[in-house]
Amino acid sequence: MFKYIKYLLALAGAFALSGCQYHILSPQGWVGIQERNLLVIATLLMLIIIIPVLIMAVYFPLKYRADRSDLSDYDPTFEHSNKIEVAVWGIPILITAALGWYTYVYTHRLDPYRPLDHLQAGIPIEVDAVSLDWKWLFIYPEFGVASVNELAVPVGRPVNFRLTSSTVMNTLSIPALGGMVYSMAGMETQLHLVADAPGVFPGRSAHYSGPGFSHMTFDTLSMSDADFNSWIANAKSDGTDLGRETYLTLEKPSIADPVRYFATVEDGLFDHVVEMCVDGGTVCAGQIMTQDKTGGGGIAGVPNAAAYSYDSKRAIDGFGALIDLPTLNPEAFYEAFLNSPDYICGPSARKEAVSHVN
Amino acid sequence: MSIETISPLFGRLSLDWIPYQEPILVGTFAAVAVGGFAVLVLMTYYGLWGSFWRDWVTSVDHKKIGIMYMVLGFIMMVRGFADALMMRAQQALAAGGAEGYLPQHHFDQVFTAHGVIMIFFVAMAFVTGIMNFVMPTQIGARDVAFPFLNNFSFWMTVAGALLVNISLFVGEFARVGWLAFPPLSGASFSTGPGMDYYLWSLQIAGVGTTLSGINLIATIVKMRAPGMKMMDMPVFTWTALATNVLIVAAFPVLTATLALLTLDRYFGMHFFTNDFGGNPMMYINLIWIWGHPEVYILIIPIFGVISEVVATFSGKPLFGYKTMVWATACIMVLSFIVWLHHFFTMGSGANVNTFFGITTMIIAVPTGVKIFNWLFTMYKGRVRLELPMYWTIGFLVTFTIGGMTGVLLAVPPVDFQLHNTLFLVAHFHNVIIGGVVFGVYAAVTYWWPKAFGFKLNDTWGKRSFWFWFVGFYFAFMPLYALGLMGVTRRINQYPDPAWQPYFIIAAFGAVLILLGILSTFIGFYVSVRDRKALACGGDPWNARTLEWATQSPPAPYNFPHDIQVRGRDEFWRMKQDGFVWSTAYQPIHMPKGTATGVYIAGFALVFGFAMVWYIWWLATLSFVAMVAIGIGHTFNYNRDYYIPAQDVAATEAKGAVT
Amino acid sequence: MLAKTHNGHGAAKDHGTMAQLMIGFGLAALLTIIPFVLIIAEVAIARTTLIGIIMGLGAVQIVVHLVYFLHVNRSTEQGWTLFASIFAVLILVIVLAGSLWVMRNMNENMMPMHDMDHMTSLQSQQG
Amino acid sequence: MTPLDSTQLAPVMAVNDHDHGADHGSPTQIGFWIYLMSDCIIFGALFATYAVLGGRYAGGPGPLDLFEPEFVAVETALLLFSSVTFGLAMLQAVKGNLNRTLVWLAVTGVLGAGFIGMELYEFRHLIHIGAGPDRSAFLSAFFALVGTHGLHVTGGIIWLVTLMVQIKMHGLIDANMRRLVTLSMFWHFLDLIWIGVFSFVYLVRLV
Repeated sequence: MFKYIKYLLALAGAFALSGCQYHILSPQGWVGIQERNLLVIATLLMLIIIIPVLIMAVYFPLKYRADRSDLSDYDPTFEHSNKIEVAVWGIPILITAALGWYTYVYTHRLDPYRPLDHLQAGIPIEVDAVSLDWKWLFIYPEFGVASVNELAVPVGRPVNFRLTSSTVMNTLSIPALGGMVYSMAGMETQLHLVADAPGVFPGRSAHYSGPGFSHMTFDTLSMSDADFNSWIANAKSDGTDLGRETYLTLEKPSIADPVRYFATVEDGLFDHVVEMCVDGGTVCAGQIMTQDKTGGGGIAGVPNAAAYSYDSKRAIDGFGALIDLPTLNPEAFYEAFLNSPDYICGPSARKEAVSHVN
Repeated sequence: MSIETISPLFGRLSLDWIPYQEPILVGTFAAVAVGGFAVLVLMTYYGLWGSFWRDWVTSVDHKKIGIMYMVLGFIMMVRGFADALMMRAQQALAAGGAEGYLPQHHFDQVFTAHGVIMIFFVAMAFVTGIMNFVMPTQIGARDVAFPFLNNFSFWMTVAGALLVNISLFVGEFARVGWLAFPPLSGASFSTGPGMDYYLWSLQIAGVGTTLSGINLIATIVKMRAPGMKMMDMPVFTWTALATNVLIVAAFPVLTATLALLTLDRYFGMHFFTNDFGGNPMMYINLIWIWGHPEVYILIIPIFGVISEVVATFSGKPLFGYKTMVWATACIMVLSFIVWLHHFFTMGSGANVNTFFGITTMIIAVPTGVKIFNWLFTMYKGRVRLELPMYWTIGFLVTFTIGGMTGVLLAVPPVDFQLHNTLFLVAHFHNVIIGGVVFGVYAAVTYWWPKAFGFKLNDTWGKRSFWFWFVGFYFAFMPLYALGLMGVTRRINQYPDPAWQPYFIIAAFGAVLILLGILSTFIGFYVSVRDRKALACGGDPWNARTLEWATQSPPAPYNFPHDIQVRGRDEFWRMKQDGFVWSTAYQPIHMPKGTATGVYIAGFALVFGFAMVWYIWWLATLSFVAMVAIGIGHTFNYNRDYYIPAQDVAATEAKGAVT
Repeated sequence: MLAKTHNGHGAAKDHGTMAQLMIGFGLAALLTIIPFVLIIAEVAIARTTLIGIIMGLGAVQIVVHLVYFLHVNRSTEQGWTLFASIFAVLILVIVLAGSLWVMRNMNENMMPMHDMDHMTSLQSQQG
Repeated sequence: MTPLDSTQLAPVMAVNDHDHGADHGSPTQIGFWIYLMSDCIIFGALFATYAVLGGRYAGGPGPLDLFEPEFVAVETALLLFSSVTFGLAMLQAVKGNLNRTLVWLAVTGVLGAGFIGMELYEFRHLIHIGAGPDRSAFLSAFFALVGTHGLHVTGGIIWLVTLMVQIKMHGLIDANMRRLVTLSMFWHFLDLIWIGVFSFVYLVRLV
């Protein structure tokens, strides 16, 4: 008997040790706390109905067993009751309405795109995060430094994240601080978090992204302003330069990269990453959008395909190593175009109409 | 492996793709080969090939097809569960920097295969099988509306399942998660044949699923016994109708979406690529337009099963029949306007998120109403705690908890924290195991006597239940806890050793579930062995609906005569009126069996394999063969026959003995 | 014998009449010609109005086809055909409108920043 | 005699036909209609994709560079006429007029083939000038949507030819009439989808 208790105690100890790990239940930032509160509210609201259901689900079959001594309450005609109908529709509707109200309020309050200015917590700090294969790059545009697989934030100051990805989708997730948002190539998502206490909080990609996914973790160092400044200073003194060339090397797939720092970051690097045009050979997404609004590049743009290609240069095999895919052959397109001017559904005089459309 | 050369004869298939250097796979292959060979030998020894071909493979009898779907479901469940055990073992080992025993490359295939198999080839096979077996007999029909199509649908599902399993030994499976989000699943980031296995197996199986959905709707609409009005239909038939409407409305979206991804991969198109204006978010949007109704496709028929079981074993009509029907209809329509709750964290605005969050909560209302109706069916009843009721009560308890955690995830800010964590994994296993699997077990134990003429062994049945029930809580409650710590799904290894105890408990739960599955199979074996002692008549449970008016097992034509239906729970009324079948039999018009479905599905399998490996000549040939056999089939006008009256009389006389 | 078999065919009443076919053809032709003429002749109508007209005429023509060629009405197959069609339209509307709404919302949230001024100016035009 | 002996047992069938459902009719028509609705949703997904991606040219050509309304008008006319000729074939079939039925079906098939020919010409031309489906998301969506419709029409033509052979072999018997009705539903349905295509894919983009 005691033997088992010993094991139970050991087990309980293990759980108690990990008690501090329940980041979602004991978050360290305003956003996380709000989300936790909503989690608790929603759970309590639902328990109003869940608990009676669980009790009835066990109690009814036992109470109304066929072999009970007194069968006088058996009523085979009991198949409808307006009172019960009203209750079983009404109560869930009321609870849903209440939950819906909280959802509305909290979803707007905790919109990841919404800056945390209303907290008046301090001057926000900007962080541009890029999910690379398979590591995180954090750029601090105000300080001109960057880090890989380590995020430092000053306690009490809101952090305005801009997120993007170099190839596949990932999610920036720091459970101790609050919710997550996807990072996607060619797109810029945003996330606003704040840390209320110093500490080291685990962060990771929460969206499966390929061979190196399990190692896409990083430490979030929440520290005082002074410590933060010295972290920045350390990055400045310790790090190398992050230009476009360095970025393109860094971007290449690698797994379980160590923490490293960059003392300088080329201006506009993050924007070029978002627009998928860090290597000068491709057209930036913003330009493509403008071009799309004016009706595209026309037939004359056909041969420029290579300048719009992005994914195929980053093709990987099943283990995460870069491989070559057959490249586009724009010259062939071009020749075909030159050799067949006699098309009937090709460009007409209507091309001029583009200008009056816009 | 680098990009391979493509030979005209074998495409990109080469010996490098046979994983003979991986001991786990070689062992599995050996086991499958030995087992398969043993089956072949035994079947030859007992001379079963002829009757196997005639009575099962080429049969268009909805009952046999239903049973074959169940067999497929159980076999694939073993495969999918093996994947689950491997994952649980890996995660229990790989803590604090330890690597575990499964390399990432293999682990990623395992979790993808687990999800794909469990949803498409286990859960779908189970619910389709139950609907196939039960629904036509519940409405007093002799078969489904299009019996040949039914056989064809089944074999297409089998072809899809086989293609997934071939990937185990020839090449690899996808490493993308069960919904294969691009760009990861696109041409650049999923090179190799794995992703193509995924696409073609789901497309092939999807054809079967869609056709089966059309077939069963037409059956309900056109084949009901004379006099059976819509509001006289048993609730299971109603849920089957709702399910198949969902299948027919949702699966086309999956077909289109996967086809577009296929075009991306095979023709270099740009629907879901990062470059050339493609938009991966559109894939996620489209796949969840299918994906959310899909989970209701799985659970709605189970609602019907539970309704039948609760009513029968409580000795009462179902409480609130009309409410039940309307709640089902509400769920059916609502399930189409909630899909965005699967990607709240993709960055939609607050208004969009709120809208989809609230619509999701609204679905909980009719679902809750259903649960109350089952509870009030038991209220003032005479509840017999037979095996199906065990599973039903297990369902009520577990599914309710799963529903609660589901509503939590429907609240966008909460989802921001819990999305893609193990909390999510625990939630959907909570509703799929607690809902679908327990419901399927309730259905199997309930209708087994109808299908085979004898009850299932009670002892092993209860062992199976308790192992599953307890095992489930051991396996998934730790995952909820881990989710609340923010642990992400699909990780192969993790740095924090504090998580390990939870993973070990979860692995222990998986072992308990393994014992539950073993008990199930032992139970099947013991029951078949003792079938004489367990034999029962046509109506062992004192049930209420028409399927129990036939013999057990039902004759090929189901009912010797048409039944004039006068209202709900017709069989209950017939019993009270002292109904006996007239012996003035007439010839019965029945469809003939055909091998066309098997042939087409066989070539579909070859076609899928050839496409996966870029063996263009074989793909062309097999595609032409499929079309040619299909057209050839339309030249056969001789598709039905009559069972002579004396044969009907003989069958009925024999059935009356048991 | 032939006459017998097809007279016995239950659905014969649904195959329509010459009059129906010709009315359907006339309407469909008209509804097709108008939008094509509008485009080919480059009629000077505001862009959004023109789009509205084309889509509207297309929708009307779909109804014409359903009624005159496909004979969908409340009596065919006891209204099941009509019910199935309405349900399909409902799903189509959900899929199309929902996808456009969702995708538009995300695109607006995520397109590269320095184009936002362009996007907002577009929005203000619509709003 | 043809292998259709079962039809001679019609009196027995009336009592004990396996189609003894709620209204004693064949389920083929409603079943096929349900199939068409599901097909419609496939097109719905493709239309949605075109709506979302149709404006992304990736520096390549757009609708104004590629689409000719006159060309589409001819395609549309072919398909609309084929719908009418199928209607005429149906009317002849109901009258029991086998040869005229076959003639109208043949005309329908030729019109349909003409449509497919034009579409293939357009596709070939587009690919030839480099505006193939791999050039931009817009072109991918265009090719997928219009191509799917074209594949359906091709399937319809194959079915049409098959059915003509079967009508020739067995006459306008019940089974063939059922097939004719379903094929006519399919054919009209494809015309209906084309309305969406020419309005939404071509004309609106040329505004």
